Amino acid sequence: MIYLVDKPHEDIGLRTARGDPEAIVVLIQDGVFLDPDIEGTVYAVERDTEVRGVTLPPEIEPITYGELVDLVFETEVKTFL
Amino acid sequence: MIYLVDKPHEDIGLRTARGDPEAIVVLIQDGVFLDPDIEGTVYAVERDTEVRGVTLPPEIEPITYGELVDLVFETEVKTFL
Amino acid sequence: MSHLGIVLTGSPFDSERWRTAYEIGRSALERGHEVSIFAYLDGVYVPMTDQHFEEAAADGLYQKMPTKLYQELLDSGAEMFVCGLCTDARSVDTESQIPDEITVGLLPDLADIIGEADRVISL
Amino acid sequence: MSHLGIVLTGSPFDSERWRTAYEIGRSALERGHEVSIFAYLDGVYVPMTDQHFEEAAADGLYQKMPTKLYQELLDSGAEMFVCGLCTDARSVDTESQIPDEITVGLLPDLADIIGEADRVISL
Amino acid sequence: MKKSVAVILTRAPYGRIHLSEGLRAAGGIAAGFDHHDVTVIFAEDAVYAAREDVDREALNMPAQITDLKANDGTMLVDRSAMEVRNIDSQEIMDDTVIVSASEVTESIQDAEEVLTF
Amino acid sequence: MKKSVAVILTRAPYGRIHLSEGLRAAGGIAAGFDHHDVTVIFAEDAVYAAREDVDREALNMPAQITDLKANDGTMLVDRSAMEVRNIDSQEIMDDTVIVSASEVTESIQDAEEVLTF
Repeated sequence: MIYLVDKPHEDIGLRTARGDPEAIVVLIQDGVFLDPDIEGTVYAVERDTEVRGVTLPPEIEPITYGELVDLVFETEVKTFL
Repeated sequence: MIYLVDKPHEDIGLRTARGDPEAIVVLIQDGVFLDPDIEGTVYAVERDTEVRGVTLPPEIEPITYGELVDLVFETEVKTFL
Repeated sequence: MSHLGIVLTGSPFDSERWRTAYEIGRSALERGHEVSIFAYLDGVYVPMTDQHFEEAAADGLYQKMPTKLYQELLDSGAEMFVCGLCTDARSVDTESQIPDEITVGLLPDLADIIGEADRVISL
Repeated sequence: MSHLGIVLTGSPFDSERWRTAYEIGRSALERGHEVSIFAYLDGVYVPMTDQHFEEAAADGLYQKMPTKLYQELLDSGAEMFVCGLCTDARSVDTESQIPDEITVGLLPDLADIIGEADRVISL
Repeated sequence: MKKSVAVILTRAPYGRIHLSEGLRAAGGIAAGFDHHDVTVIFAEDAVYAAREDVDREALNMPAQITDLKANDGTMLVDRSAMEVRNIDSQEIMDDTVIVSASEVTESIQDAEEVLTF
Repeated sequence: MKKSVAVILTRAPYGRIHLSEGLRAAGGIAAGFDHHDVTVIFAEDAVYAAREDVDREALNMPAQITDLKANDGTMLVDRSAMEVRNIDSQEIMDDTVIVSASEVTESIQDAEEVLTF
């Protein structure tokens, strides 16, 4: 399942993701400033990282809006914005 | 000096007030949920506490808008809303 | 008599700042003070005419809409400006949607309020 | 082809949600999906016609105003609703300030989008 | 298609329209053609609104809650958010159910769609 | 009357108008009839906007900063807010001055009026 996580809703967003062994966390908007301590895949929206001048740690992958849309239709999505 | 403090700006608001031996802190809006650890006088806007059903601790005094206006003209005011 | 300046930046439905500005402004006017309000950013949505929201009336926050409460302030003698760049950006029609008593102004008006008021509150 | 529902609640100048909704909506349309947007609360300010803000153009976020970007979505086939109670409360004139392609709707329309869309994103 | 929907309220109740309008949306979704299963979750600062001492009239809550209940909606309160804010179980209104952090997580996981206000 | 004014920027820079418009207000206040003394303080999440790696064009900052500087406005960055966010001094733009928490406090104390964006 995908968890779209923005600040300031990271607490409930990440807490929910942690309960899911197949969690895919997508950091979005100001959420790209986060570096969540979580098992599983973590993406950050590419445009949001670029405009903020954020350098992603190696374990976080950039993702385009188009890829995000594909992902959303492949599995379910929970939004925490 | 008066420090009008609301959430989420309590950090910078209270930090500034702590540097002032004559600080008067006025908690306003969601700021009335705060119970600041600070020397000096602390007020909370009466209407904001009432509508939120907040019971003030004994060291925090309720203040009406009218009293607040009087206070503001007696000394300077810094707003952190 | 003293002069209170208020800078208002929040929209009518997203924060309480519009209501606090009203309450403080009203109290200052009742005490015979002069009040000048500069609405900036989403604050320009606050005094718009013709806001209707029966569903939220109850005894609550919107029993009197911002339209009404700010008209009361104007009728009681408050001076008010809306930032013209902000209304343009938000497609607020200052002719038809902002009360006539309000001046469509710019930042020099804010600078003047800061210079002339005895105290300024920023909401 | 799948169907994406988007619930938009933020104003054009107070958060980035309007922009994210646009980008996700555009990408979904480009991929041939169906897109339905329900603007609720301050989200109804987003698609308003005639927003102008030359001062903020630069290369920035408002180089194309929400007016323009949402018109692009509509032109590309997005379905969009604004909550009529929300426009009334905000004094948004749906006749003159909301594009004709947008339906002035109510919560049953939101309930339908939730029922019909394959996925719903809340911004 | 009937779905299960979690409506998460996250903001402090007073001075903004989100709590009242979030509840109205929840009721409207439950009352719609599909009669979706709606669970409202009072989370983060919204737990303040689940307290008995809050003036519900002043928050325009009663009509919205009546509509929600009439359509079998339920209201959960996040105990972990209460704890952070020093809110005791006795302070919480009877028409809501206090649940643990993991029950909140579960009910969000189980919902097919999530809306956040 | 000429006054000293502190303009405190508190919000994360991108996606909302507050940073750009807060700076525009600061410049406008400095340029007004009284030529107020304006100090802009990048505090809380606004410290992100004082980083070199930020795309200032995309935030519509350059024109506002030019106006502010032309009217002798200064820009301070709150070191304590940087530390909380793991932002290093080297990352901060040259046209701002990094100051300690107590210097921030002092400059707010010294200002006759405070505006918060």
